[in-house]
This record gives sequence, C-alpha cells and structure tokens, in this order.
Amino acid sequence: MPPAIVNFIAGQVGVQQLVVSGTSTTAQTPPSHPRAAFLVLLIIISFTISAIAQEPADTAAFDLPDERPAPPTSVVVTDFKYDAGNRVDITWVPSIDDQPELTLVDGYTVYRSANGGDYKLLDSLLPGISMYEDEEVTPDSVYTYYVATMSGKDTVQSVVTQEIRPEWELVNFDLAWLFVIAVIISGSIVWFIWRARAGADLFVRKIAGLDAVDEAIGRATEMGRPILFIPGILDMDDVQTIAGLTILGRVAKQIADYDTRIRMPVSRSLVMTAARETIKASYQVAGRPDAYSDDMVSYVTDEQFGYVAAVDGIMVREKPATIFLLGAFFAESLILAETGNSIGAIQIAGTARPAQLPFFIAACDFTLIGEELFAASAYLSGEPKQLGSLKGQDVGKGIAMLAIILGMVAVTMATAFEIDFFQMIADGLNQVFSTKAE
Amino acid sequence: MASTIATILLILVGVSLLYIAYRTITGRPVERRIVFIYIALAVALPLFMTLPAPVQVTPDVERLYDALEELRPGSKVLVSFDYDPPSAPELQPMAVAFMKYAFKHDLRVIVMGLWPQGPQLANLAIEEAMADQEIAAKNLEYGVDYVNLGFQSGNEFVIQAMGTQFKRMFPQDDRRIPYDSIPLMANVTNFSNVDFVFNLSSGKPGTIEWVQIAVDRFGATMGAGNTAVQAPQVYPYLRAKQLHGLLGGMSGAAEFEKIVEEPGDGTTFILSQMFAHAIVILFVIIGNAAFFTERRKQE
Amino acid sequence: MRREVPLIITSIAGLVFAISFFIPLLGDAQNRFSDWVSIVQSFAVWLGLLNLTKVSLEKITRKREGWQYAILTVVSLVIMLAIGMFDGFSGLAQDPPVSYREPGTNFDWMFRYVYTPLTSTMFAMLAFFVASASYRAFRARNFEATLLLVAGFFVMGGRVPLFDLLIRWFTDYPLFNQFADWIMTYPNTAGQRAIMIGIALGIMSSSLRIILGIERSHVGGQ
Amino acid sequence: MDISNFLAAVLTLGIFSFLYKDNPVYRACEAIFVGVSAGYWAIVFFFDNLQKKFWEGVFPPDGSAGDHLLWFGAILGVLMLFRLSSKIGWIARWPLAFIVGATAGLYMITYFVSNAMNQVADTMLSLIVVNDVTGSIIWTQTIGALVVAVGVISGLVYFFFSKEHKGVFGATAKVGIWFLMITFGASFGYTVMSRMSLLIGRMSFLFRDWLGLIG
Repeated sequence: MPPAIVNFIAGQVGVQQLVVSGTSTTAQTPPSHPRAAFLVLLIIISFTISAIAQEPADTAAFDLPDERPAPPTSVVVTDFKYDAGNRVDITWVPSIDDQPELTLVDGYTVYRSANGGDYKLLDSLLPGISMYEDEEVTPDSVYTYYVATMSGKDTVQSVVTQEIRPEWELVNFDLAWLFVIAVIISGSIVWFIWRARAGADLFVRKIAGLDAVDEAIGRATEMGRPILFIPGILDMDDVQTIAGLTILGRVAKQIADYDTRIRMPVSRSLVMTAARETIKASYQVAGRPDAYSDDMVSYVTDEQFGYVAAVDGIMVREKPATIFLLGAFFAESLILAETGNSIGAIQIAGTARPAQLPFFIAACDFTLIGEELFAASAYLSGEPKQLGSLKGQDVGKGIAMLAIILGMVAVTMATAFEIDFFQMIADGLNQVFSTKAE
Repeated sequence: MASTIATILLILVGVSLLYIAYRTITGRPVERRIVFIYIALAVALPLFMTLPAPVQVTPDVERLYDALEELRPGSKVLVSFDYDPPSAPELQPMAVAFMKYAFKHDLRVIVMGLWPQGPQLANLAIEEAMADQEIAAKNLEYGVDYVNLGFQSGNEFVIQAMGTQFKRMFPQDDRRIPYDSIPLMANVTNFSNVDFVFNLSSGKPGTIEWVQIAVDRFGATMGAGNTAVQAPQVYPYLRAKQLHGLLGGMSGAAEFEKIVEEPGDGTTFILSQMFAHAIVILFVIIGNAAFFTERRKQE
Repeated sequence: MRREVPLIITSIAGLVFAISFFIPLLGDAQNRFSDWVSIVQSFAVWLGLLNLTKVSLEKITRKREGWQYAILTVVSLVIMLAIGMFDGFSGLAQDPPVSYREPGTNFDWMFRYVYTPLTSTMFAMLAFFVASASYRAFRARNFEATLLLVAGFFVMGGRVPLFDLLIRWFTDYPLFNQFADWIMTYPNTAGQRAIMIGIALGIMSSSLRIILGIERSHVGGQ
Repeated sequence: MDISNFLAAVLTLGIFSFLYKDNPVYRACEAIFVGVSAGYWAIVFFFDNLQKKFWEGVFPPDGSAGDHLLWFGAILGVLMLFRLSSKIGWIARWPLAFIVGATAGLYMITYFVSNAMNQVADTMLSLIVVNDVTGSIIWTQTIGALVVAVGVISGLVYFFFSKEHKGVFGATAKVGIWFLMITFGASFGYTVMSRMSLLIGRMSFLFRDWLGLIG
C-alpha cells in the first residue's frame, strides 16, 4: 500500500479519536498491514454514517461559543521531487469547520520536529490553505510534522505525519522533454555552423528590403546628394549594431562603385572605429581605397537626445537623398524617421525592437522587421556563425509550427468527435511543451 | 466656470484644425511648432473640464480584479515597483489604487523594486493610500501590515535568487531593519510563501522577466500593470495564463480604478488622453489626405 | 591570457545558469553567481559615473564646445553625491539607522523636486514628437502601412472612450472598446507570439554561441 | 508659493523650452539632468548594494559570521573599473565576460521555456470551442482561436528563412505579414497612448501641483 494512503487513513483515525474523546491526539503509528487498514476504513465509514445520522445535533452544537474546531485531516508529507533535497511539501484537508461563512477557524499552524527533537512552530497560515512548502530542510535530517487548527487562543492538532528524510536528485526529470528539444535545436545550430564553416552552401531566402538598397543608392547618385547611415544608438556589444554594420559593408561597396558620398554620425566611439574599418575595407574591395576618408564617420555624443539633435541638424542641412536606419533604436526612432521624411529622403530602416518597429513601418519606405535584420546580415556577410544560427533557428521554428499544427488538429478532433486517440496525442503534446511550474 | 471656458477653447481648437487641413492639402503644411501647440492644448484643456468619461472595464482588468478578490484577508502580496518617474503618470495611479484596495481588504503588502527609483515611488503611493480616511482609521503598522524591502541591483538575477530566499537579496528593508526582525517577513522564505505577485513595469527588468523566472520557474501567481508601450508584448503571457490580469497604460489604470471603486488620477486623466488621441488621429488623417492629393497630382 | 580567461569565465558562468535548470544541486552555485552579478552591476554604475566625470573634466580643461554645461554637470553630480553620502552616513550613525532616502531627507527632496521633473519632462517631450510625426511622417504608403495605421486607429480610439462617445447617439453599446479589446486579445496576441517565439530562438542561438565561445565580440574578438 | 514646486516647475519649463528651439536654458537643464541622474544612481547602488548587501554581508553589524565569498563579486567589480585606463583596460573584460556569460546562460533557458515552449503549448488550440453545458459552439471564441492559430503559424512562416516565399508558402507568409502589421498597429496605438500619458503627467504637475488651478 502506498504510504500516502496509509497516512491518509492514519489521519482519519486521528480525527475520529478527536471527535470521540475531544482531546488532542498523540502520535499514531500507521497500520502497516493492508487488512488492518481495511478495518480502519470500515470504522471510518461507520463513524461517517453515524455522523451523518447525527447531523442535526451537530449543527446545533456549532453555534456554541466554546465549540472547538476540528483539526486538519489527511496530513501528508511528501518529498519534493527533483530538488537538492531542500524541500518537502506538507498537505492536508482543511478542518471541516473551515468554511468561508464561519469564523470559527482562524487559520493553521505547522509544526516540525527534526531528528525526534521538540516540535517548533514553522508558520501560521490563513484559513482555507491546505499546503505548506518547507524549504528549510536538509537531506541530513529526519523530520516529522503536524498541523493544527487555530481558533482564538485554542489550537487543535492533527496527527503527526510519517517520518521523512528529504532526498536530493541529480537530474530534474520533469524537464526531460524541455531538455530534449533544447538539445535538438542547439545541436542543429552547432551542426549548421559547422557545415557552413566546412564550406557548405546554406540557402537563405531573398530579403525584400535588400533589393531596395541598390535603387536607393542609385537615386542618391542621380540627385548628387549624400547618403546618411545611422547604426542605432547602442554599442558594439549589441547584435543589432553588428547586423547594421554588416549591411553597411555592402552599402559602402555600392557607394564606392557609384562614387556617391556617405555620411555616418555615430553615438559610440567603438562603433566609430568599427564603422571606419568596415567602410575602408569596402572601398578597397571596390578598388577605390583613395576615395576613402575617416571624415565619413564621426562620433557625436553618447547622450541619446543630444545625438538625435545633432543628427537632425545634419539631415536638415545636408539633405541626404537616402537614409539608412539599421540597428538598435529607442524613442529617437520616430524623431529621426520624421525628420528624414520631411526632407523627402528615401528611408530604409530595420530594428529588432518591437516597440519602435511601428514607427519605422509608418514613416519609412522599407523596413527590415525584427529577425529580417539578422537574416539580411547573415545573407550579406555569409559568415558561418550567422548563417548557421539562422538555419538552426529555422529548425526550431519548424518544430514549433509542426507541433502547433499537430496539436491543433488533435485537440480539434478530440473536441469535435470525442476520439480518445486524439485526446491522447493532444495531452501528450501538451505535456511535452507546457512546462508550467506547479 | 473654468470647465466651460476650457470646453469652448477646445471647440475653437477643433475648428481651427479645419484651416490646418485646408492648408496642408493645398501644399502648405504648417510648422511642427504649431503642431506642438495643438497637442499641448489638447492635453491641458481637458484637465479643467468636468465631463464624465464613460470608462469601460475590459476583461484583462477584470481578470486581475477576480484574482485579487480570491485572496483572503491576511494574504501576502508582493508588489514590485519596476519603473521610474517618467512612467509614473501611467503606473502611479495603478499603484495607488492597488495599495488602497490591498489595505482596505487587509492584504499584507510587501513592496520592492528592481529599478532604483521603485521604492521611492512606492513610498509615494503608500503615502497617498494612507491619506484615505478608511485606511487611516486602520492604523496600519509598518513591518506588520506592509513593508518596503527596497531596491537591489542585479535585474533579473534578483528574481532568480529570490526564488530560493528573499533574504539573500534583501538582507535589510528600505528602512534598514534586518529581514529577520520584520514581523511580516517572519515566515516568508521565497515565492511559495506569498499568495500573489503584482508587478508594475515599464521595461526591463519587468513583467517579462518576472513571468519567465518567478512564474514559470518558481510557480508564483502573478498579475501586472504595464506602461502602454510594453503592454502589447505581454498579451501572449496573458493568453497562456502565465499572467492573471493586465492593466495597460492610462486606460488600464482608469479601468482598475473603476472596478475597485477608487477613482484617482487615471480617471481624471482619461479625458486628456481621449483628446490627445483625437488630435493624433486627426493629424494622421490630415497628413495622409495631403499625401494622397499630392500623389494623385503626380500621376 | 587576454582572450582565453574571459572565454572560460563566460562559459562557466553560462553553463552554471543554463544547466542548473536541470540539475538542482547547482542551485547554490547559481545563487552565489547571482550575488556577484548584483555587486558587479553596482560597480558598472560607478564606472559610468567615473566615465562621465572624466569626459566632462576633459571637456572643461580643453574648453571644448559646450564646456560651460559640463561644469554644470559636474557640479550637480557632486552636489547629488554629497547630499546622498551625508544623508546615508549620518543615517547609519543613528540608532536605529535611518535610510538615506526616507521621506523627509534631503536626498528624497532632490529626487522629488529635481530629478523627477527633469527626467519626466525629458520623456514627456516625446508626446510632441509623436504628434508632429503623425502629421508629417506617418503615411499609408502601401498596403502594409495602411493596415498598420488602421489597426492603430481602432486601438487608439477604442481604448479610450473616444469612438464610443461618437456613436453614443446611435447606441450605448461599447462597440469600439470591444473591438479594440478583440484586436489586442486575438490578432495582436498571435503576431506578438510569432515574434516572441522567433526572438526566443534567436536568444537561444546567440546564448549558445556565447557559451560555446563561438561568439567572441564581448571579449574583443570577432 | 511653495519653493520646492517652483523649482520643479522651472526645471520642467526649462526642458520644454527645447520645443521652441535649442537654447542655453534647455542645455543647462539637460546638463543638470545628466549630473543629478548619475549621482542618484550611484548613491542608490552604493547604499543599497555595496553598503547593505556587500559590506554588511561580509561584516554583519550584529557580529555574526560574514559571507566572505561576496569578495569575489567585489573583486570582479573593481576589475571593471580598470576600463578607465587605456593600458590595462583589457582586464575589465573579465567581469564583463562573467556578466555576459551569466546572462546568456539564464536567458537561454528562460526565454526558451516562457517565450517558446509555453507559447507553442498554448497555441495548440481547439478550433471549435464548445459550451460545456449546452454543447453549442461559442462562435466568438472559435473565431478567436482560429485567428490566433493562423496568426502564429503564418507569422512563423514569414520569419522562416530557409525557403523562398513562393506558392502556398509565399501566400501564408503574406498572411503572416498582415498579422504582423495589425500587431504593430496595436503597438503603435499603445505607444502613442503611452507618450501622451507622459505629457499629461507633466501638465497636471504644472497646473495642479504648481499653480493649483485644478482642484
């Protein structure tokens, strides 16, 4: 017989004793033999029946001011699974007198004894509560607990639980599915990076916004006006800035080919250095190293609004024909996009920050939405780690889509036709993906 | 009196927009400073008006309210103030209404902040709630009925460590009382000992981090109030029941004030909010009307 | 040495946090690390302050553009620090100790009447810029942008009692409020969720690269 | 007149003066803002973290045993300050590496669990929502479930980069972009709402708290 059930019965015995004698209980050794348990069960049933039979009398007794509440029953202590051996859970069935409309029960108190020592108060809990997590235990000790109903100054104790020694587990098997899926996705990311390094040709679809780049640069050349490039306001440690600079490499090469001017005010000194290197390299590739100058990139200030004011000034004075806004943007996104719009420039924007994307979409001609920015960067640079990650993430998305479709079909079939098989699949999938803590 | 004048002025503002529309469509758009004046008036004038705005309580707000109603008197609520003064117009009304509700329903409030300014804004909210007569009559005691644990640096790592032990990150409260000497915290080890977590958030760290760590990892029950900028992003959590209720922006504040029957700033400001939205919508329409006339001419 | 040590530190810290989800015994190490993160972040804030001072002083001594304002920055910084330190240490000397930012302290006064108006107003200016952008820049230039603006209209007009007041003559039913709510609850949730799943996978792959040492930009590599 | 509020009002108007045009008053207020806010942050982190958590953690005021492992945090922190020097600035990468690593490790799983796995689980919706009691279909929720399911899948298709957007796949991606646009529209509306609230807060400060014109 599982210990929980034994305990449950032991708890019931405790209650019955209380009801009969009206005194608090002493520790009970749980019946160890199934037949004994059965006997106890019989006794409980008979008592319950007699209790029901006596109901009117009981209700009358309820109103007496000196009535003592019943203790909590079925007090069970269980080891919390998959921890470092530092938590046990105590659960109980609230006292039958614990009803929202009655005020007899003031709450519960939980007591613990470690290694057979004295019982110490752990916590006082509100009425209606039926669980306590004790997280101040160690695997080195053995514990027993009891719970008491509080009523004014009076407390009525439950039976004492079985002894428990918290156990620790090495691996949290509750999260096994999470682990498996994480490993599949991580594995495919690593695998694709490795493949890309080995020179495999990984396919990435065309990104619509990139087609517009050539056209935009061509337009600036025709009009004889400069091109402005803003890589966001974060530093080189942000992936969006890096993606912005990757695209800059491609843009700068085109600019060198067309012999147009580029202007790039930045808000971080590290970004300035990196941007200069990028443009210089592009000019070299285009075979025009002589045309490059450090003045193309200038540092303005780290201060958000100070930077915006300076960039606004440049826009109004120099009237660039094309503006690139690619990187991490915050509240300044809309100020920049608005000014760019007001001077009639073609604007190509991209950021992964969801709160700023709407403004770019509404005010710019082309916008790289979120991950498109990274995809564009991977596509243009062909860098193995970027390409590999992109493909690996696609595997993750594939799993997500598949799971959603499967789960949806299963749940829908189960609801519509009440077929157990589908319900089983639906429950299984839900178990795999849902990881809500209890 | 002031209300009438404000209303008349506002009508004049509305009429003058017609002229702006005419100018813009005929290709002579006004300067941005003119636009600035319009928005200033649209926000300021309604502050003087006494029109009642019919606030409609949405299901997301109702869900928070229902979750709160389930808490018995004496329940412990952890409120994290994760915002700074710029977001206070949206979040402070929520904070005040929440405090008033909590104190009136005898909930024990534990305040903390992951943003350095949070605990001070919490003090302001508590001050305002205490000014309420019914609450003042309760003579609530610091450390017993409510406590301000203060701020700790470490962003989401603070939540992570709190999952094991609050005390680890808050060895003393904001008033420098040791954790172990605070009666309210006597039996509070970690999230399993608080009944509800309420998070007021305007960014990072905020609701997203709380859901990821406190809810999904440590099993806390949580509701949140967010600035409107952030609110749309947390809707998926709301659907997946990782969040129990959400107050979004000023309208969320006004709705919450309505449902808990504690009218405050949210209710007062909603009128200004309404006119500001009207102006923005009208400006977008005017701008686009001009845009399309222009485009037609070019064709 | 310059590259390897930080790479090893990164990997260990990353592994402890990632794996402790599955191995409960690592919980303690993880909490230790959280302590350290918390302390390092304080130093980062002080680094910012020292950096600001350095830059401002350079500006002043070299008389660069706007050096007069740099003086103001340094002076206000020193005043704020002095008040905070004074309130803090004098409070600690009392029995029982008093916090440096208890209501009524000078530091709290600075917070309420200097810091709050400055920072709040700084951000409040955005309202003006949104308005002028809506007049000058937000255009229904293609189908996507049109869809965006229309959805935006319904949300803006529905979340406050604006559109519903306009239809008051016809019906009392909060039609637009309900519709805005519907947009938020269904299409918005769907779109946000798609973005969310994508970002989560993106973060996973960049974290993995960092932990495995494939990504080295933070240690000065490429 | 209350001197405190007067000062706050002057600072408020000083910042707002930028709306007319960039001017010395605005730049002065901005300079004060930068200084005061840096000082504010530094003080809070000093007392609430360095003094309260670190120092009193290592040397508890009640004389109990201190937690000396906290020193590691402080040592890493001090290394961070080396960044100010150009010669040995590289050593500041150690604490940075620690922070970057810890954040990567934590995010790797938290984002995956909360933002991917649980969201996928919640999207496995029944496309028919039935009232438990009457057995009839609840149309609003059925349509809602359909919208969420189609939106999430088509959105994911849009962000799927390993396949060209052609045929059915392309059409699905097209639907995906529509959903994204509605989402961004909602964000747009909410962001406007947020920005306006900030201004309302300042206006109410000026007219109510300072001038006392509103009751």
